[in-house]
Amino acid sequence: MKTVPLCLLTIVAEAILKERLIADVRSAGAKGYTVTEAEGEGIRQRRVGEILGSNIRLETIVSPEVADRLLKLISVEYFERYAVIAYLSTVSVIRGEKYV
Amino acid sequence: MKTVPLCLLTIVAEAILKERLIADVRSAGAKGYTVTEAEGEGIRQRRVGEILGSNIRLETIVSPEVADRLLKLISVEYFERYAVIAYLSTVSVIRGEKYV
Amino acid sequence: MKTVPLCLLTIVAEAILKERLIADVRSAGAKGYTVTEAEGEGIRQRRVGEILGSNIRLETIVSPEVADRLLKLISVEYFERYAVIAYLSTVSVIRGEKYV
Amino acid sequence: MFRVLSFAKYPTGVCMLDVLRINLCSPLTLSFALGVFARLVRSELSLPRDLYTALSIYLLFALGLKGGVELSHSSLAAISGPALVTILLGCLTPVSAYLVLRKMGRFSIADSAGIAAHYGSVSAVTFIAAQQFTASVGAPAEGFMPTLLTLLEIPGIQIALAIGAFQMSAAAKANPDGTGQVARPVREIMHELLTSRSMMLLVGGLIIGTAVGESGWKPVQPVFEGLFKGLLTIFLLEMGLAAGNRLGDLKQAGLFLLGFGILMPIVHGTVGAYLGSLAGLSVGGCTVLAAMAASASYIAAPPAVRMTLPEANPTFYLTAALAITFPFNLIAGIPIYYEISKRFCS
Amino acid sequence: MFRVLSFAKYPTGVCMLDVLRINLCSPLTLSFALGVFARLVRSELSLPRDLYTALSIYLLFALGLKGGVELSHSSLAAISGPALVTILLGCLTPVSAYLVLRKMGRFSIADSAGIAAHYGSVSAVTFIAAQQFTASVGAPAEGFMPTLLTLLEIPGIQIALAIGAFQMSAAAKANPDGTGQVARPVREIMHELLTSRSMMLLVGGLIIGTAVGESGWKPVQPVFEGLFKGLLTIFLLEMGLAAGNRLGDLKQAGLFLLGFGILMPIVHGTVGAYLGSLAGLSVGGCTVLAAMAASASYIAAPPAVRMTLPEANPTFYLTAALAITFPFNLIAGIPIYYEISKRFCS
Amino acid sequence: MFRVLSFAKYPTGVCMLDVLRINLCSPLTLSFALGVFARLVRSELSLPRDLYTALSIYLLFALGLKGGVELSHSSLAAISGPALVTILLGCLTPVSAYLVLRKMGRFSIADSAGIAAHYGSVSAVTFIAAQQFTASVGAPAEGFMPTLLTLLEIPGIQIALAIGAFQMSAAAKANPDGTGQVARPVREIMHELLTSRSMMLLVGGLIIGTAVGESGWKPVQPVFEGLFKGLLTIFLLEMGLAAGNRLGDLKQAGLFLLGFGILMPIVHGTVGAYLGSLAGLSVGGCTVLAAMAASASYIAAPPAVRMTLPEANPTFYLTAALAITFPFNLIAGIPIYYEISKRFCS
Ligand SMILES: Nc1ncnc2c1ncn2[C@@H]1O[C@H](COP(=O)(O)O)[C@@H](O)[C@H]1O
Ligand SMILES: Nc1ncnc2c1ncn2[C@@H]1O[C@H](COP(=O)(O)O)[C@@H](O)[C@H]1O
Ligand SMILES: Nc1ncnc2c1ncn2[C@@H]1O[C@H](COP(=O)(O)O)[C@@H](O)[C@H]1O
Ligand code: NA
Ligand code: NA
Ligand code: NA
Repeated sequence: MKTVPLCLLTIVAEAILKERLIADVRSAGAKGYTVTEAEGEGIRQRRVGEILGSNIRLETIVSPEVADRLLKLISVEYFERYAVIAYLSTVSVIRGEKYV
Repeated sequence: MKTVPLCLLTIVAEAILKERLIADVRSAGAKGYTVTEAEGEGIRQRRVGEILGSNIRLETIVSPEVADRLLKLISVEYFERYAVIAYLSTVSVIRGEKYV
Repeated sequence: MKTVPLCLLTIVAEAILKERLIADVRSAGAKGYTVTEAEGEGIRQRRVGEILGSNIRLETIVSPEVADRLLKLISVEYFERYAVIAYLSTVSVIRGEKYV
Repeated sequence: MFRVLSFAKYPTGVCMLDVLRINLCSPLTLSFALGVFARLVRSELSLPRDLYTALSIYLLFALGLKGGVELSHSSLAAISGPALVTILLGCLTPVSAYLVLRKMGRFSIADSAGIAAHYGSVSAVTFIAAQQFTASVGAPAEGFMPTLLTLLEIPGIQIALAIGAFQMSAAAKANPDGTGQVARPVREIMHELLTSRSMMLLVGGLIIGTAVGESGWKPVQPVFEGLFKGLLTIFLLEMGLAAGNRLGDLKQAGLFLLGFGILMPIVHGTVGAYLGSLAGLSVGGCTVLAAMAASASYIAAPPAVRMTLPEANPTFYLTAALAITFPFNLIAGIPIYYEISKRFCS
Repeated sequence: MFRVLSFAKYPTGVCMLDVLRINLCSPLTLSFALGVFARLVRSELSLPRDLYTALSIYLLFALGLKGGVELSHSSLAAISGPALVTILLGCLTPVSAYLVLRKMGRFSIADSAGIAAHYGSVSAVTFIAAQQFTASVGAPAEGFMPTLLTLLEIPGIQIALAIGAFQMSAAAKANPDGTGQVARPVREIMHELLTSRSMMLLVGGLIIGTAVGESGWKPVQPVFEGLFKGLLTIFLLEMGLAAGNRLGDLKQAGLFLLGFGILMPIVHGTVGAYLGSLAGLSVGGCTVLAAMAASASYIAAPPAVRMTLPEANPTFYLTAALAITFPFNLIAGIPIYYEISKRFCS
Repeated sequence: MFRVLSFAKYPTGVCMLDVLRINLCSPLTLSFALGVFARLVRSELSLPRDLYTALSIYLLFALGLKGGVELSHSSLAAISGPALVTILLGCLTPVSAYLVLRKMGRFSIADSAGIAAHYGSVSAVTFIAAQQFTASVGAPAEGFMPTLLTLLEIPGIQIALAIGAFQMSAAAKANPDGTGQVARPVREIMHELLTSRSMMLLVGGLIIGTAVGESGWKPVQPVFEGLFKGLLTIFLLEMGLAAGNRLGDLKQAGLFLLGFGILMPIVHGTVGAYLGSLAGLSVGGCTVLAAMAASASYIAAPPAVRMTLPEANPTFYLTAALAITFPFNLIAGIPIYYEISKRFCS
C-alpha cells in the first residue's frame, strides 16, 4: 500500500485543557485529532479521579510545519503553567495526502 | 534486551466498526490487538457521546506482510464509506517472534 | 522547536498488574507515565469486562538505559506468568531533558 | 407564579389547549428543553456515556417487565387484532416515508432508505411519553402495549434497508463503475436486529414479567416502577443535549426535511389511530399506537443504517429523528394523536 | 399463562418441587437466565463496566448497613457460636476442595489451590439469594448473617493460597530448574484482602449500621433496602452475561470439574447446615450458612489468585465458580440446602 | 452497643453535645469517615468516575427541582431580603479570605486568590448536610434556600479571580520580565461559570420545579426526594476517599492553612448567621446560610482557578477546602452555626 510519512504529535495534558487544546490544534491547521482519557503522573501530582480530573491524551497527524507550530504554541502557552507533555514521531499514513 | 522490529498498525474508526475490524485483524493473521475508546474529529463529523457512538483506537503489532494486507483491506472495505484513519510505525518488541 | 530523542516504552498488560507496574516503572527511574484503559486479545484469552478485568496500556518516556532496565524486569517478572506485551519506539520530546 | 397540573389524573373532557399545557409543563418536557438550552448556550453539561447506557438499559428492561406483568392478565384474543395492525403499520410506514423522500424530496436512494428506516421503526421514549400522557388525562392504554412496541421495532428497519439495497443494486447494474462492494448478508443484519440490546431487554423483560406475575413483580416494583418517571426525566435531559447538538444541522437538513419531520408523523399517527380503532383499542391505546407509528427510532435504527447503508448521510436521519420529530411528538404530536383518537373511537 | 408465587411469604410446609418452582420463577433467576441466553445468541447486550462496579459497591454496602442495623439488636452471646463454626468452615472447605482436586482430579498444584481458594471463600450474591429465598419460604435467617459473611470471605482464600505456595516451593526444591521467581510476601497479600473493596464496604457498612441504628437507617432505607431486590435483578443480568461468556469454556474445563462444581457444593453445604444446626441457628440461618459454605467466590478470589498464583489457569476457576457452581446454587442448591437444614434442625 | 438518634426529628431544646453526637452518628458523616479510613489503610476501594459524576448531577438537579417546588409557594417579598444578604456574603467572604491569606499567611498573590475563590463560593454538599441537620433538630430552613445557594456560588469565585488578575498584572508591571502571558478574557471565564454543570442543573432544576409545582413533582418524587439521603451517603463515601487522598498533603499545606481552614469558616459562618437573622431568616435558615458562607467550594472553584490562575498551587486550595474545611463543617461546624444562629435569632 502506498503510504505518506507524516508527523504524529501526541500531547498528554490535564483534562481541563481539553477544549482549549482542541481549538489550538484546529487553528494550527490540523485536519483532525483523536482524544483518549488517561491518567498519569509526572513532575506534578498524580492525576486520577474527578476533582481536578485526570488527563487527556490527544493525537494528531499533521505535516511537519503544523507540528512545529503546535509544539511552539504549547511550549509558550502551557508548559510552564500546566501539566503537559508533548512528543513527536513519524508514521506512515494511508491516503496521507488528506491530512496535510 | 533483544527486541524484534515489527509494524505497529493503528486504526482509528467509528465505534460501530469495532467487531468487524477485530474480525478483519484476526483473519489477516494478527496474533493480537489492543483497543481503547476514543473520540475525535476528522473530515467527517465530530464523534462523541452515545448516539452513533464515538471512536475506537485499535492497535495491532504485526509483520510487514500482515500490515500491508490489512491496509489494503481497510482501504477497500472502509475508507470511502466509513470514518476511519490508519497509520503504521515501526516498534521494537520484546519476544517479538511471538507476534509474527 | 528543539526536541530530544527519547524512548517511548509501551506496556499492555492485564489490569490487576497496574499498581505493580507503576511501582516498577517509578523504581526503574522513569520520571512519569501515562495509563489508559484498554481491552484486547493475545495468545491468552480475550480481556474485556469486570471479572478479571481488562487491560491497561502504560506509556513511559525514558532514557534508553531506563527502557532497557524496564524491559529486562518485565521479561523476568511478568512475561511467563501474566498477559503482557511491551514494545519500544523513539520519539522526539520537547523539553525532553526533563524526562531523563 | 402560575402552576399547572401535569401527569396527574385529569378529567377526560378537557380542551386541547389545556392538554397541550399539561404536556408542556411536565418535568419530562422541561428536562428535554433544559438539555437543548444547555447546548444552545454551549454549557459543559453532559451526562457520562455510561449513565446514558445504564438509563436506557433500565428503561427498556422496566418497560418489558411491567408490560409482561400486565400481559399475564391479557388473553391472546385481545391482543391478536392490535398485533396485526401493528405489523401492518411496520410495513406501511417505511414505504410511505421512502416514497415521499425519494419522489417528493428528491433525496438519494441511500438517504431516502436511511431516513425511512428511522420512521418505520419506533422511539421507545416517545412510546413512554405517550403512555404517561394517556394515563395523566385519564385514558390509560391497554396493558399489552409494550408487546406491540417490540412488534413495531424491527420490520420497518428491515423493509427500508431492503428497499435501499434493492434499489441501489438496480442502480449499480444500470451504471456499473461503482466500487463493487459486497452488501452485508441479510442474515447478519437480521441477527444484529433480533439480538440487539433493546430487543433482548424488551422481549426478555416481557417474558420474565409474564412468568413471575404480580407476586414476583412486587419486590422489584420500587425499582422498575417507582423510579421510572424520575429516571426518565434524567434520560430526557440527555436526549435534550443530544437533540441540541443536532440543532446546528437543521439548516443543512433543509426545509423539506423540517416539513417531513412534522407532517409525516401526523400522517403516520392518523393511520395508526385509525387502524388502532379498527382493532378495537381504547382511546388511550389508539393514542399510544399512533405515537408509535408517528415516532422515529434513534436507538435501533441509526447503527443499523450506519452499518448497512453507510452512503446515507447521518446528518439527515439523526437530525430529522432527534431534533425535529422527537420534540414535535413530545410537545405537540401526542396531544394531537389523542384528539384524533378520540374522534375515531367515538 | 400460568403464574407462580416467587419470593412472597410462603407457608413452610411446602414440598420440594414447589420450592424449586418458586426459585426458578423469580426475577433474579430469570434475569440471570436472560443474561446467559443473550450470550448464547451472541447479542450485543452488555452492561457498562462502571454500572457493574457501581452495582456491586451498592450491594455490598447495603448488605453491610442492613446487617449492621440488625446486629445492633443482637447480643454477643447469640453470635459467638455461629461465628465459630463459620470460621471453622472457612478452614475446612479450602482443604477439602484442594484435596479432591489434587488427589482425585489430578489437577496441578497451582490449579488445585487456585480453585480451592474460590470454594473456600464465599459468593455475596449467592448469600443474598439464599437470604431472599429463606425469607420467601417463611423462614428468615438471623439478622447477623452478614457478619458471618465477612468472617467467611477471607480465611479460605488465604489458606488455599498458602497451601499452593507451600506445595509449589516444596516441588521447586525437588526440581530446582524453575524460573526462581520470588513469591509475593504474605503481608502484601493479606493487606490486599483485608483492605479489598468488598471488605471495606461490608465491614464498614456493618459498623456504620450498628452505630446509627434504626433511626439513622430510616432516611437511607429507601435506597439501601427499597432498591435492593430490583438492583440485584439488574446485577444478575450482568452475572448471567459473565457466566454465558464462560459456557464455551465448559468443554475445556472437562467433566471432572463439572461434577466437582455441583457435588463439592452439596458436600460443603451439608457440612455447613450441620455445623449451623449445632451452633443453634434457625432453619433459615442454617440454609444461608450452608449456601455460603457451598458457594464459590468470584469477586474476591479471582484477582487474589491471579496475582499470587498466576500459574493457575483462570479458565478452570472462573468457569467452575461462575458457570457451574453459581447457577447450580441459584437454581437448585439453595432449595436443597433448605431441605437438608430442615432435617438437621428438627 | 449504644445507639443514638440521627437525622430524626429531635426536640429543639437539646444541648450542644447531643447535637454533635447526632451529627457524628449519621450515615452521612460515617460514610465520609469510611472513605477517609479506606484511603488511610491504602484500600483499593474507589468509586467509578462516572458514578461520581452521575451522583453529583443527580444531587444538584434534585436540589434544584425540590427547591423550585418549594419556591412556587414563596413570595418574592419573603426572598428579597435573604437574597440581598446572600449576595453581600458572596462579595465579603472572598475579600476577607484573600486579605487574611495574603497579609497574615504571606501566601503568593496567586495562591491567596486561588484559595479565596474557594472560600468565596459554596459547597453544595455542606449546604445539603446543613439542611438535613436543621431538619433533624426540628428547625427546618426556609424552602427557598436552594435559590440562595445559586446566588452564592458564582460571585465569590469571580471576585477572587479578579483580585488575583488585578494584583498580578500590577506586580508584573512593577517587574516586567514575566512570561508576558495574556490573561484569559473575563467574558470567557464568566461564560464558563454561568454555563457550568452545577449552574445549569441548579437553576434549570429551580425553574422546572417552579413550573411543574406539586402535582408535577409527585411522580418524580420517589427518585428526586426518596433516594436523596441514600445517594448522598454514597456520594459522601467518595468525598471521604477524595479527602483521604489529600490528607498526605496536610503537612505540605502547613499549620497556617490548617488554622485558616477552621477559623475562617467560623468567622464567615458567624457573619452569615448574623446577616441571615437581620434578613429575617428562621434559626434553621440562618444555620444553613451560615454553613454556606462558611463552606468552601470544591466543585465549581477548582477548575475555574486551575484554568485562570494556574500559578496557584492546587495542593493548597484542594487540601484546605476538601481535607480541612469540609470535614470540619460536616462534623463540628454545622452544629456550631446552629448554636450561634439560635443566639442571633432569639
Ligand atoms: N515520562 C513520562 N512518560 C509518559 N508520560 C508522562 C511522562 N511525564 C509526564 N507524563 C504525563 O504527562 C502528564 C503531565 O506531566 P507533568 O507536567 O510532568 O506533571 C502526567 O500526568 C503524565 O500523564
Ligand atoms: N489528522 C488526524 N489526526 C488524528 N486523528 C485523526 C485525524 N483525522 C481523523 N482522525 C481520527 O479518525 C476519525 C475518523 O476520521 P474521518 O474519517 O476523517 O472523519 C476521527 O474521528 C478522528 O478520531
Ligand atoms: N500483536 C498484538 N498487537 C497488539 N496488542 C497485543 C498483541 N498481542 C497481545 N496484545 C495485547 O497484550 C495483551 C496480553 O497479550 P497476551 O499476553 O498475548 O495474551 C492482550 O490482551 C492485548 O491487549
Ligand atoms: Na414509526
Ligand atoms: Na465457600
Ligand atoms: Na463560602
